[in-house]
Amino acid sequence: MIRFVYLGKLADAAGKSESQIASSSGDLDWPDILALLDDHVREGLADAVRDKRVKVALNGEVLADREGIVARHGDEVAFLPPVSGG
Amino acid sequence: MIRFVYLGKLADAAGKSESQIASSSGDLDWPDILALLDDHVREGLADAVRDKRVKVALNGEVLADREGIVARHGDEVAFLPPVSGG
Amino acid sequence: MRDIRLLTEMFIPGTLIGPFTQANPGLGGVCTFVGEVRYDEGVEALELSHYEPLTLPGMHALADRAFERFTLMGLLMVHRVGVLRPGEPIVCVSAAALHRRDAIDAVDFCMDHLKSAAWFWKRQLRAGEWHWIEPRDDDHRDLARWQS
Amino acid sequence: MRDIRLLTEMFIPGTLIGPFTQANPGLGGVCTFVGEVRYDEGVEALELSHYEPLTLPGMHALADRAFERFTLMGLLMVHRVGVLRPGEPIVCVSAAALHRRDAIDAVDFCMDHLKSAAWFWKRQLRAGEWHWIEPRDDDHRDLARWQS
Repeated sequence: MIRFVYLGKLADAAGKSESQIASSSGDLDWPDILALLDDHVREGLADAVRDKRVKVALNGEVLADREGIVARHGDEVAFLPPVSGG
Repeated sequence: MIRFVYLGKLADAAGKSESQIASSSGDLDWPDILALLDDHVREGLADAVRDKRVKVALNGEVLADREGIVARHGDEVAFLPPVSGG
Repeated sequence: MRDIRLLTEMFIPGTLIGPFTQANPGLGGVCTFVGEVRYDEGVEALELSHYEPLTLPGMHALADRAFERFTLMGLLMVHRVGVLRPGEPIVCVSAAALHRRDAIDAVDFCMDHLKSAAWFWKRQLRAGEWHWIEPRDDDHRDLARWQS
Repeated sequence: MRDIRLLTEMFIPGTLIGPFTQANPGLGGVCTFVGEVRYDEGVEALELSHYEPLTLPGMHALADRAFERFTLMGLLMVHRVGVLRPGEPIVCVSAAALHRRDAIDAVDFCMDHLKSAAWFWKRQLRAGEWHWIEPRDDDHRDLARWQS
Protein backbone atom coordinates (compact mmCIF):
# COMPACT_ATOMS: atom_id res chain seq x y z
CA MET A 1 0.00 0.00 0.00
CA ILE A 2 1.01 3.59 -0.61
CA ARG A 3 -0.74 6.36 1.28
CA PHE A 4 -1.64 9.66 -0.39
CA VAL A 5 -2.42 12.64 1.86
CA TYR A 6 -4.21 15.75 0.56
CA LEU A 7 -3.73 18.99 2.46
CA GLY A 8 -5.65 22.26 2.37
CA LYS A 9 -7.87 22.77 -0.63
CA LEU A 10 -6.46 19.66 -2.32
CA ALA A 11 -8.56 17.71 0.19
CA ASP A 12 -11.60 19.35 -1.43
CA ALA A 13 -10.31 18.54 -4.91
CA ALA A 14 -9.79 14.91 -3.83
CA GLY A 15 -13.08 14.72 -1.95
CA LYS A 16 -11.18 13.18 0.97
CA SER A 17 -8.11 13.85 3.08
CA GLU A 18 -6.26 10.64 2.19
CA SER A 19 -6.32 7.52 0.02
CA GLN A 20 -4.67 4.12 0.17
CA ILE A 21 -3.29 2.96 -3.16
CA ALA A 22 -2.46 -0.66 -3.79
CA SER A 23 1.14 -0.81 -4.94
CA SER A 24 0.83 -4.18 -6.60
CA SER A 25 1.95 -2.55 -9.81
CA GLY A 26 5.34 -1.80 -8.15
CA ASP A 27 7.05 1.56 -7.61
CA LEU A 28 5.25 4.71 -8.67
CA ASP A 29 6.93 7.58 -10.48
CA TRP A 30 5.49 11.08 -11.06
CA PRO A 31 3.46 10.19 -14.19
CA ASP A 32 2.11 7.05 -12.46
CA ILE A 33 1.02 9.14 -9.49
CA LEU A 34 -0.75 11.75 -11.64
CA ALA A 35 -2.52 9.01 -13.56
CA LEU A 36 -3.64 7.32 -10.32
CA LEU A 37 -4.94 10.62 -8.89
CA ASP A 38 -7.23 11.12 -11.88
CA ASP A 39 -8.24 7.51 -12.40
CA HIS A 40 -8.56 6.21 -8.84
CA VAL A 41 -9.24 9.27 -6.72
CA ARG A 42 -11.04 11.98 -8.61
CA GLU A 43 -11.09 13.33 -12.16
CA GLY A 44 -9.27 16.71 -12.24
CA LEU A 45 -7.17 16.05 -9.15
CA ALA A 46 -4.03 15.53 -11.25
CA ASP A 47 -4.45 19.00 -12.75
CA ALA A 48 -4.82 20.53 -9.30
CA VAL A 49 -1.62 18.77 -8.21
CA ARG A 50 0.24 19.80 -11.39
CA ASP A 51 0.05 23.46 -10.19
CA LYS A 52 3.72 24.41 -9.80
CA ARG A 53 3.06 25.78 -6.32
CA VAL A 54 2.01 22.38 -5.01
CA LYS A 55 4.87 20.71 -3.14
CA VAL A 56 5.17 17.00 -2.56
CA ALA A 57 6.49 15.34 0.59
CA LEU A 58 7.67 11.72 0.67
CA ASN A 59 7.59 10.25 4.19
CA GLY A 60 7.64 13.69 5.78
CA GLU A 61 10.42 15.16 3.61
CA VAL A 62 9.50 17.84 1.10
CA LEU A 63 11.03 16.96 -2.26
CA ALA A 64 13.17 19.56 -4.01
CA ASP A 65 12.31 17.88 -7.33
CA ARG A 66 8.82 16.42 -7.06
CA GLU A 67 9.01 14.99 -10.59
CA GLY A 68 11.90 12.77 -9.51
CA ILE A 69 9.74 10.99 -6.90
CA VAL A 70 9.70 7.20 -6.63
CA ALA A 71 7.07 5.95 -4.17
CA ARG A 72 7.36 2.41 -2.87
CA HIS A 73 5.23 0.06 -0.76
CA GLY A 74 4.70 1.57 2.72
CA ASP A 75 5.49 5.14 1.66
CA GLU A 76 3.39 8.21 2.46
CA VAL A 77 3.07 10.84 -0.24
CA ALA A 78 1.62 14.21 0.80
CA PHE A 79 0.37 16.89 -1.60
CA LEU A 80 0.89 20.35 -0.13
CA PRO A 81 -0.73 23.40 -1.72
CA PRO A 82 0.63 26.89 -0.83
CA VAL A 83 0.12 27.67 2.83
CA SER A 84 -2.41 30.30 3.78
CA GLY A 85 -1.63 33.90 4.52
CA GLY A 86 -2.43 35.63 7.74
CA MET B 1 13.32 83.86 42.58
CA ILE B 2 14.45 81.76 39.66
CA ARG B 3 14.80 78.03 40.12
CA PHE B 4 17.67 76.07 38.55
CA VAL B 5 17.28 72.26 38.22
CA TYR B 6 20.27 69.98 37.57
CA LEU B 7 19.58 66.61 36.00
CA GLY B 8 21.73 63.50 35.75
CA LYS B 9 25.43 64.00 36.32
CA LEU B 10 24.99 67.78 36.39
CA ALA B 11 23.49 67.26 39.85
CA ASP B 12 26.87 65.84 40.85
CA ALA B 13 28.67 68.79 39.26
CA ALA B 14 26.35 71.19 41.13
CA GLY B 15 26.52 69.27 44.39
CA LYS B 16 22.73 69.50 44.59
CA SER B 17 19.68 68.84 42.43
CA GLU B 18 18.37 72.40 42.41
CA SER B 19 19.07 75.98 43.51
CA GLN B 20 16.97 79.08 44.10
CA ILE B 21 18.51 82.22 42.64
CA ALA B 22 17.38 85.64 43.75
CA SER B 23 16.35 87.55 40.64
CA SER B 24 16.75 90.96 42.23
CA SER B 25 19.20 91.81 39.47
CA GLY B 26 16.37 91.42 36.92
CA ASP B 27 16.14 89.08 33.92
CA LEU B 28 18.96 86.60 33.34
CA ASP B 29 20.46 85.94 29.92
CA TRP B 30 22.82 83.08 29.02
CA PRO B 31 26.06 84.80 30.15
CA ASP B 32 24.35 85.84 33.42
CA ILE B 33 23.28 82.26 34.03
CA LEU B 34 26.74 80.81 33.38
CA ALA B 35 28.29 83.39 35.72
CA LEU B 36 25.75 82.59 38.46
CA LEU B 37 26.39 78.84 38.11
CA ASP B 38 30.10 79.31 38.77
CA ASP B 39 29.84 82.08 41.37
CA HIS B 40 26.78 81.07 43.36
CA VAL B 41 26.47 77.32 42.88
CA ARG B 42 29.82 75.65 42.27
CA GLU B 43 33.05 76.51 40.53
CA GLY B 44 33.29 74.54 37.28
CA LEU B 45 29.55 74.04 36.88
CA ALA B 46 29.40 76.62 34.07
CA ASP B 47 31.93 74.58 32.09
CA ALA B 48 29.91 71.41 32.59
CA VAL B 49 26.81 73.24 31.33
CA ARG B 50 28.69 74.75 28.35
CA ASP B 51 29.05 71.19 26.91
CA LYS B 52 27.15 71.43 23.60
CA ARG B 53 25.20 68.27 24.42
CA VAL B 54 23.57 69.87 27.45
CA LYS B 55 20.08 71.09 26.66
CA VAL B 56 18.24 73.76 28.59
CA ALA B 57 14.52 73.78 29.37
CA LEU B 58 12.66 76.91 30.42
CA ASN B 59 9.44 76.14 32.31
CA GLY B 60 9.31 72.62 30.90
CA GLU B 61 10.04 73.56 27.27
CA VAL B 62 13.39 72.53 25.79
CA LEU B 63 14.94 75.53 24.07
CA ALA B 64 16.08 75.17 20.46
CA ASP B 65 18.58 77.98 21.07
CA ARG B 66 19.70 77.84 24.67
CA GLU B 67 21.91 80.91 24.26
CA GLY B 68 18.82 83.00 23.53
CA ILE B 69 17.31 82.26 26.94
CA VAL B 70 15.85 85.05 29.08
CA ALA B 71 14.87 83.84 32.56
CA ARG B 72 12.53 85.97 34.64
CA HIS B 73 11.23 85.92 38.20
CA GLY B 74 9.25 82.75 38.85
CA ASP B 75 10.83 80.79 35.99
CA GLU B 76 12.31 77.31 36.23
CA VAL B 77 15.49 76.61 34.24
CA ALA B 78 16.52 72.95 33.88
CA PHE B 79 19.94 71.77 32.72
CA LEU B 80 19.66 68.45 30.88
CA PRO B 81 22.74 66.40 30.04
CA PRO B 82 22.49 63.66 27.37
CA VAL B 83 20.13 60.89 28.44
CA SER B 84 21.56 57.50 29.31
CA GLY B 85 21.76 54.52 27.00
CA GLY B 86 20.19 51.19 27.70
CA MET C 1 14.76 27.56 27.49
CA ARG C 2 12.98 26.37 24.40
CA ASP C 3 9.29 25.54 24.29
CA ILE C 4 7.71 24.66 20.94
CA ARG C 5 4.16 23.37 20.86
CA LEU C 6 1.14 22.72 18.70
CA LEU C 7 -2.02 23.00 20.75
CA THR C 8 -5.40 21.56 19.85
CA GLU C 9 -7.21 23.39 22.66
CA MET C 10 -7.81 27.06 23.55
CA PHE C 11 -4.91 28.59 25.54
CA ILE C 12 -4.35 31.73 27.62
CA PRO C 13 -1.07 33.40 26.61
CA GLY C 14 -0.40 34.87 30.07
CA THR C 15 -0.24 31.38 31.54
CA LEU C 16 2.61 30.55 29.16
CA ILE C 17 4.53 33.85 29.22
CA GLY C 18 4.81 34.19 32.99
CA PRO C 19 6.54 30.83 33.46
CA PHE C 20 8.61 31.39 30.30
CA THR C 21 9.95 34.69 31.67
CA GLN C 22 10.67 33.06 35.03
CA ALA C 23 12.55 30.27 33.26
CA ASN C 24 15.06 32.74 31.80
CA PRO C 25 16.58 34.51 34.80
CA GLY C 26 19.02 37.28 33.99
CA LEU C 27 17.28 38.31 30.79
CA GLY C 28 17.40 41.93 29.66
CA GLY C 29 14.16 41.86 27.73
CA VAL C 30 11.28 39.70 26.59
CA CYS C 31 9.31 40.38 23.46
CA THR C 32 6.01 38.59 22.93
CA PHE C 33 3.58 38.54 20.07
CA VAL C 34 0.11 37.09 20.44
CA GLY C 35 -2.09 36.74 17.39
CA GLU C 36 -5.83 36.33 17.78
CA VAL C 37 -8.52 35.31 15.36
CA ARG C 38 -9.97 38.59 14.14
CA TYR C 39 -13.66 39.39 14.19
CA ASP C 40 -13.80 39.70 10.42
CA GLU C 41 -17.21 40.52 9.01
CA GLY C 42 -19.24 37.35 8.78
CA VAL C 43 -16.50 34.96 9.90
CA GLU C 44 -17.86 32.43 12.37
CA ALA C 45 -14.79 30.24 12.78
CA LEU C 46 -11.32 29.56 11.46
CA GLU C 47 -9.93 26.07 10.95
CA LEU C 48 -6.21 25.39 10.80
CA SER C 49 -5.18 22.10 9.34
CA HIS C 50 -1.60 20.92 9.35
CA TYR C 51 0.48 17.95 8.24
CA GLU C 52 1.84 16.36 11.37
CA PRO C 53 5.12 15.02 9.90
CA LEU C 54 6.08 18.52 8.71
CA THR C 55 4.48 21.08 11.01
CA LEU C 56 6.15 20.46 14.35
CA PRO C 57 9.58 19.63 12.84
CA GLY C 58 9.15 22.82 10.76
CA MET C 59 8.57 24.87 13.91
CA HIS C 60 11.64 23.30 15.51
CA ALA C 61 13.72 24.08 12.41
CA LEU C 62 12.48 27.68 12.54
CA ALA C 63 13.47 27.86 16.22
CA ASP C 64 16.93 26.52 15.29
CA ARG C 65 17.31 29.29 12.73
CA ALA C 66 16.18 31.93 15.23
CA PHE C 67 18.74 30.69 17.78
CA GLU C 68 21.46 30.77 15.11
CA ARG C 69 20.54 34.22 13.85
CA PHE C 70 19.87 36.02 17.13
CA THR C 71 21.49 35.91 20.55
CA LEU C 72 18.64 34.43 22.53
CA MET C 73 18.23 33.03 26.01
CA GLY C 74 14.85 31.48 25.36
CA LEU C 75 12.19 31.02 22.73
CA LEU C 76 8.54 30.07 23.16
CA MET C 77 6.55 29.25 20.03
CA VAL C 78 3.02 27.98 20.40
CA HIS C 79 0.52 27.56 17.58
CA ARG C 80 -3.07 26.44 17.64
CA VAL C 81 -4.53 23.93 15.20
CA GLY C 82 -8.15 22.86 14.82
CA VAL C 83 -11.26 25.03 14.87
CA LEU C 84 -10.95 28.47 16.50
CA ARG C 85 -13.56 31.13 17.19
CA PRO C 86 -12.97 34.88 16.74
CA GLY C 87 -11.10 36.35 19.71
CA GLU C 88 -9.22 33.14 20.49
CA PRO C 89 -5.40 33.26 20.48
CA ILE C 90 -3.94 31.44 17.50
CA VAL C 91 -0.21 31.98 17.96
CA CYS C 92 2.13 33.12 20.69
CA VAL C 93 5.85 33.72 20.15
CA SER C 94 8.02 35.00 22.96
CA ALA C 95 11.77 35.58 22.90
CA ALA C 96 14.01 36.34 25.86
CA ALA C 97 17.43 37.88 25.36
CA LEU C 98 20.03 40.05 27.02
CA HIS C 99 19.34 42.83 24.51
CA ARG C 100 16.05 44.12 23.22
CA ARG C 101 17.04 44.10 19.55
CA ASP C 102 17.56 40.32 19.58
CA ALA C 103 14.28 39.72 21.41
CA ILE C 104 12.19 41.94 19.13
CA ASP C 105 13.83 40.80 15.89
CA ALA C 106 13.54 37.12 16.82
CA VAL C 107 9.78 37.48 17.37
CA ASP C 108 9.42 39.41 14.10
CA PHE C 109 11.47 36.75 12.24
CA CYS C 110 9.52 33.83 13.71
CA MET C 111 6.15 35.45 13.01
CA ASP C 112 7.03 36.26 9.39
CA HIS C 113 8.14 32.67 8.82
CA LEU C 114 5.33 31.04 10.78
CA LYS C 115 2.77 32.96 8.76
CA SER C 116 4.00 32.10 5.32
CA ALA C 117 6.58 29.34 5.47
CA ALA C 118 5.00 27.07 8.05
CA TRP C 119 2.76 24.19 7.14
CA PHE C 120 -0.67 25.49 8.05
CA TRP C 121 -3.70 25.68 5.85
CA LYS C 122 -6.57 27.85 6.95
CA ARG C 123 -10.20 28.08 6.05
CA GLN C 124 -12.97 30.31 7.29
CA LEU C 125 -16.54 29.44 8.07
CA ARG C 126 -18.79 32.09 6.57
CA ALA C 127 -22.57 31.72 6.36
CA GLY C 128 -22.21 28.03 7.11
CA GLU C 129 -19.63 27.36 4.37
CA TRP C 130 -15.92 26.80 4.58
CA HIS C 131 -13.64 28.91 2.37
CA TRP C 132 -9.87 28.37 2.02
CA ILE C 133 -7.60 31.34 2.64
CA GLU C 134 -5.06 31.97 -0.10
CA PRO C 135 -1.45 33.08 0.44
CA ARG C 136 -1.03 36.87 0.61
CA ASP C 137 1.57 38.97 -1.19
CA ASP C 138 2.27 40.87 2.03
CA ASP C 139 3.58 37.74 3.66
CA HIS C 140 6.04 37.17 0.83
CA ARG C 141 7.23 40.75 1.18
CA ASP C 142 7.66 40.26 4.92
CA LEU C 143 9.72 37.14 4.32
CA ALA C 144 11.95 38.84 1.76
CA ARG C 145 13.13 41.20 4.54
CA TRP C 146 15.13 38.34 6.07
CA GLN C 147 16.85 37.10 2.92
CA SER C 148 20.27 38.58 3.54
CA MET D 1 -7.05 52.43 24.41
CA ARG D 2 -4.06 54.44 25.50
CA ASP D 3 -2.32 53.97 28.83
CA ILE D 4 0.89 55.93 29.51
CA ARG D 5 2.38 55.85 32.99
CA LEU D 6 5.46 56.55 35.05
CA LEU D 7 5.59 54.20 38.02
CA THR D 8 7.60 54.74 41.17
CA GLU D 9 6.94 51.23 42.49
CA MET D 10 7.72 47.69 41.29
CA PHE D 11 5.12 46.36 38.82
CA ILE D 12 4.20 42.98 37.34
CA PRO D 13 3.80 43.25 33.54
CA GLY D 14 1.21 40.48 33.32
CA THR D 15 -1.18 42.48 35.48
CA LEU D 16 -1.04 45.30 32.92
CA ILE D 17 -1.02 43.29 29.69
CA GLY D 18 -4.05 41.13 30.45
CA PRO D 19 -6.42 44.07 31.02
CA PHE D 20 -4.82 45.98 28.11
CA THR D 21 -5.54 43.09 25.73
CA GLN D 22 -9.10 42.80 27.05
CA ALA D 23 -9.57 46.54 26.50
CA ASN D 24 -8.95 46.20 22.75
CA PRO D 25 -11.54 43.70 21.55
CA GLY D 26 -11.29 42.73 17.90
CA LEU D 27 -7.52 43.08 17.75
CA GLY D 28 -5.51 40.87 15.39
CA GLY D 29 -2.32 40.92 17.39
CA VAL D 30 -0.62 42.30 20.45
CA CYS D 31 3.11 42.79 20.69
CA THR D 32 4.67 43.41 24.08
CA PHE D 33 8.19 44.18 25.14
CA VAL D 34 9.24 44.02 28.77
CA GLY D 35 12.71 45.20 29.75
CA GLU D 36 14.21 44.13 33.04
CA VAL D 37 17.21 45.37 34.97
CA ARG D 38 19.99 42.98 33.99
CA TYR D 39 22.15 41.15 36.51
CA ASP D 40 25.29 42.89 35.30
CA GLU D 41 28.46 41.92 37.13
CA GLY D 42 28.70 43.89 40.33
CA VAL D 43 25.60 46.02 39.78
CA GLU D 44 23.54 46.23 42.96
CA ALA D 45 20.91 48.71 41.82
CA LEU D 46 19.90 51.07 39.04
CA GLU D 47 18.44 54.49 39.65
CA LEU D 48 16.39 56.32 37.05
CA SER D 49 15.93 59.99 37.53
CA HIS D 50 13.67 62.08 35.33
CA TYR D 51 12.48 65.63 34.94
CA GLU D 52 8.78 65.63 35.66
CA PRO D 53 7.79 68.52 33.34
CA LEU D 54 9.38 66.75 30.37
CA THR D 55 9.25 63.02 30.95
CA LEU D 56 5.55 62.23 30.96
CA PRO D 57 4.67 64.79 28.23
CA GLY D 58 7.57 63.26 26.24
CA MET D 59 6.05 59.80 26.57
CA HIS D 60 2.68 61.15 25.46
CA ALA D 61 4.28 62.88 22.47
CA LEU D 62 5.98 59.58 21.58
CA ALA D 63 2.64 57.79 21.83
CA ASP D 64 1.12 60.44 19.52
CA ARG D 65 3.84 59.76 16.96
CA ALA D 66 3.30 56.01 17.23
CA PHE D 67 -0.44 56.44 16.65
CA GLU D 68 0.27 58.65 13.63
CA ARG D 69 2.87 56.33 12.15
CA PHE D 70 1.18 52.96 12.71
CA THR D 71 -2.39 51.74 12.54
CA LEU D 72 -2.95 50.94 16.19
CA MET D 73 -5.94 50.08 18.32
CA GLY D 74 -4.16 50.55 21.62
CA LEU D 75 -0.83 51.43 23.15
CA LEU D 76 0.43 50.78 26.66
CA MET D 77 3.67 52.46 27.71
CA VAL D 78 4.83 52.12 31.29
CA HIS D 79 8.22 53.14 32.63
CA ARG D 80 9.71 52.83 36.08
CA VAL D 81 11.57 55.63 37.81
CA GLY D 82 13.42 55.51 41.12
CA VAL D 83 15.70 52.79 42.44
CA LEU D 84 15.37 49.34 40.87
CA ARG D 85 17.06 46.04 41.73
CA PRO D 86 18.32 43.54 39.12
CA GLY D 87 15.48 41.41 37.79
CA GLU D 88 12.82 44.10 38.23
CA PRO D 89 10.88 45.24 35.17
CA ILE D 90 11.90 48.71 34.06
CA VAL D 91 9.75 49.24 30.98
CA CYS D 92 6.71 47.66 29.35
CA VAL D 93 5.39 48.66 25.94
CA SER D 94 2.44 46.87 24.40
CA ALA D 95 0.72 47.64 21.11
CA ALA D 96 -2.55 46.19 19.86
CA ALA D 97 -3.43 46.34 16.17
CA LEU D 98 -5.40 44.60 13.50
CA HIS D 99 -2.18 43.52 11.79
CA ARG D 100 0.98 42.15 13.31
CA ARG D 101 3.37 44.43 11.42
CA ASP D 102 1.85 47.55 13.01
CA ALA D 103 1.92 46.00 16.49
CA ILE D 104 5.53 44.79 16.25
CA ASP D 105 6.87 47.94 14.57
CA ALA D 106 5.11 50.24 17.04
CA VAL D 107 6.74 48.45 19.97
CA ASP D 108 10.13 48.57 18.23
CA PHE D 109 9.68 52.30 17.47
CA CYS D 110 8.60 53.19 21.01
CA MET D 111 11.43 51.20 22.60
CA ASP D 112 14.09 52.79 20.37
CA HIS D 113 12.81 56.25 21.23
CA LEU D 114 12.19 55.58 24.91
CA LYS D 115 15.75 54.34 25.29
CA SER D 116 17.54 57.26 23.74
CA ALA D 117 15.17 60.17 23.22
CA ALA D 118 13.24 60.08 26.48
CA TRP D 119 14.20 62.10 29.50
CA PHE D 120 15.69 59.50 31.78
CA TRP D 121 19.08 59.57 33.41
CA LYS D 122 20.43 56.34 34.84
CA ARG D 123 23.11 55.49 37.30
CA GLN D 124 24.29 52.19 38.67
CA LEU D 125 25.26 51.30 42.20
CA ARG D 126 28.49 49.32 42.10
CA ALA D 127 30.52 48.50 45.22
CA GLY D 128 28.54 51.09 47.13
CA GLU D 129 29.13 53.91 44.64
CA TRP D 130 26.81 55.42 42.05
CA HIS D 131 28.07 55.69 38.46
CA TRP D 132 26.20 57.53 35.70
CA ILE D 133 25.48 55.61 32.48
CA GLU D 134 26.55 57.44 29.33
CA PRO D 135 24.59 57.44 26.04
CA ARG D 136 25.47 54.54 23.74
CA ASP D 137 26.20 54.67 20.02
CA ASP D 138 23.94 51.67 19.48
CA ASP D 139 20.93 53.65 20.59
CA HIS D 140 21.66 56.39 18.07
CA ARG D 141 21.94 53.77 15.34
CA ASP D 142 18.61 52.27 16.42
CA LEU D 143 16.99 55.69 16.26
CA ALA D 144 18.40 56.45 12.83
CA ARG D 145 16.37 53.49 11.50
CA TRP D 146 13.19 55.55 11.89
CA GLN D 147 14.36 58.76 10.24
CA SER D 148 12.61 58.37 6.93
